[in-house]
Amino acid sequence: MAENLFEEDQTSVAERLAAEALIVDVDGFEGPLDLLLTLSRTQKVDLRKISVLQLAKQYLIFVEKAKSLRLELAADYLVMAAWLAFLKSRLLLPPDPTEDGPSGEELAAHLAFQLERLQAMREVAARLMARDQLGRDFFARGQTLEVQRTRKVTYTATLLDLMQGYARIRTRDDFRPFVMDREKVFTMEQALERMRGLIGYAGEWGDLTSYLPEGWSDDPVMYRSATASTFAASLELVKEGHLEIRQSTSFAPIQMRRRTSPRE
Amino acid sequence: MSDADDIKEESLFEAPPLAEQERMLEAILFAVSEPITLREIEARLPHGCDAAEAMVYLRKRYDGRGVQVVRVGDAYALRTAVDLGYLMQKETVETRKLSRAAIETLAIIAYHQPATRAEIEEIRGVSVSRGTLDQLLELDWIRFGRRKLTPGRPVTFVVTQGFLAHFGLESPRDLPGLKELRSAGLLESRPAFGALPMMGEDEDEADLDNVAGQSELFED
Amino acid sequence: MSDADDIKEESLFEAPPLAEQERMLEAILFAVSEPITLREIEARLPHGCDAAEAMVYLRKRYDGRGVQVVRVGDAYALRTAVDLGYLMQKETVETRKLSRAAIETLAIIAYHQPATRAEIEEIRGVSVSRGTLDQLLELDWIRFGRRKLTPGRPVTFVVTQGFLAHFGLESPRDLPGLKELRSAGLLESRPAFGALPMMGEDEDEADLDNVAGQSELFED
Repeated sequence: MAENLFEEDQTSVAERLAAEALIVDVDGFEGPLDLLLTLSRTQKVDLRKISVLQLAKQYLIFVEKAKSLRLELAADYLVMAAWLAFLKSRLLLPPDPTEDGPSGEELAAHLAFQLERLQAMREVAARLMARDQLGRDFFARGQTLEVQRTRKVTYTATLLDLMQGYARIRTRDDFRPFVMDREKVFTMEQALERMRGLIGYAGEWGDLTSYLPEGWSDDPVMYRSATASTFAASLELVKEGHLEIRQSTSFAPIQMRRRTSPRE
Repeated sequence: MSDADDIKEESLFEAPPLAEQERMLEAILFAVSEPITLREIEARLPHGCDAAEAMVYLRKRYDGRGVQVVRVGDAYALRTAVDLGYLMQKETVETRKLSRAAIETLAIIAYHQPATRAEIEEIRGVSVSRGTLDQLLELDWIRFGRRKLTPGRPVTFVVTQGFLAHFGLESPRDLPGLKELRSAGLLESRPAFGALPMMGEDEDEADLDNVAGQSELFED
Repeated sequence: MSDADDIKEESLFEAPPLAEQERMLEAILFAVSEPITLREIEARLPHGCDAAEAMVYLRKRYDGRGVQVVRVGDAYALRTAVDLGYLMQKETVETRKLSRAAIETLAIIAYHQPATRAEIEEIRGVSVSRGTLDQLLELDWIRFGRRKLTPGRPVTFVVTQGFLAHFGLESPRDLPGLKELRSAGLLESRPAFGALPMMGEDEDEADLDNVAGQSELFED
């Protein structure tokens, strides 16, 4: 760090640099405390034995100089100047017993402490940065992370899920193949199923319409579908030899009954 | 350049002791991000080092350790010992329920195997998405069975050993039957229909689809 | 459970021999690259392993090698030996040069932690720009600590494990010159009886800012 250089014994160089810094690098100071710290170096003494009075004078001279050079000083430099002027007067005048608050010496001691602390922090900061650093002086393993973070998704299903799934399909209320999944169509398969269940009781001739499923007679479309499929199913059952079917004339009602004797 | 100069140069760059070379080699192998060749290592080492020789010692030193010097082509790298790889895996297992479509499809295959896609669709009453079958195949719960000897020679699906193992079954025959399902209260209302009406054309259609899509994969 | 069962169960979970535990530890340290605590290591090791004991042996084994087991806070990591850093020029990461303000702020936080923004400003004599703290936070060298139990409940900053790892410190106690600073009384916060005027308003402002912005995060 630059400050450390100033503490070496090449004082002439340091002084010259410091003097230059005062004028040229006004903006380079990190605030009034930093400036005070730099100024204090010209006293070449332990910061604890620093003459705050002298420092205050130096600071005020600096501010005057800056003014004469028409350098714009930030407000906090001016505030510090005012405070130091106040401190200077306190240090020079005998203490007023009626006045409250810390004495000029106490204020000066605290300022000295602050300067010493700032100086100390700069030194340790420099020591810290001079340490061996990761990625510069020592190195972590170069290869990318070997730890695999695998996210594994497992799908589970229990036997119960499986059986319930199957049961759900097999007991679906109106189970029909999806191609026939139309509300108003009574399929021949359905009719056949229904007829098979009914023909056992059809000992007497009965009208085809009496075999239509319930609820299918009101809507004409449904009626037509149910009639057609029931008729087709009847023909199928006739073909299989389970049923006899007759019609007296064209457009007369179609009647059917269970076949009791084998066909000739 | 004279002989004297040569000698002087050599002595100036005297190689560090082998033990030190081995340390250097170790540090380099550790820090580099890629496997590194002996030539590259030597370029980093002080003049006069013998990377090959140091490597012999280093490999010996790591012999049987948790970290190994492995050869990758003509380069070297440090790797964790293969048998300890399991320590490095941080697995987060996420368990998801199988979708309803997948469960039903699986159930149909289990109860009806070998089952064609068309048959599954017929029973479920909706078409089976490719993803569902893929998922079941991936889970190793179903596999392709023999092609059916029906027109189109559709592929069939059967359940696997993995399926049986997962569901704790000894054989597909151990699947509870409809009667048992019913008595267990799993089947509610109505009795199952007898024969399922098969839709001839549809099956063919779906099969043709299958054949077209998978013929390269499953023709046997 | 019978006694016989107990014995069987115990033998099932018997820890691997210490030499094997050391191997495992070595592999884990090698693989993770970030410092890892004994607790985290033990979570990866088989049941019954003693990571602390294995660590003692492993550190001994790496003593003087090109790669070292270093301690970072309460964690451990493998790092190349410091004296061999020059071999790794290619691996050197060019870090953005920190501003003087950032370096000083970092040092103040490290030596005074937990440190409030107002404290940092008091020590440096200038207000801390938001960017400085942001940069240090981004580097993961500082983090927010607990709020101070002083009026305004200002947030504090502390250094991180990443800071320790980067500067090769085992703990914040190992900061260079810490003892001297402490014995010189330079780490005490002395009441500043309005000594330096410029702080007052600025400080309050900064605190209010903090409280407003981060109250959700750090209120405890």
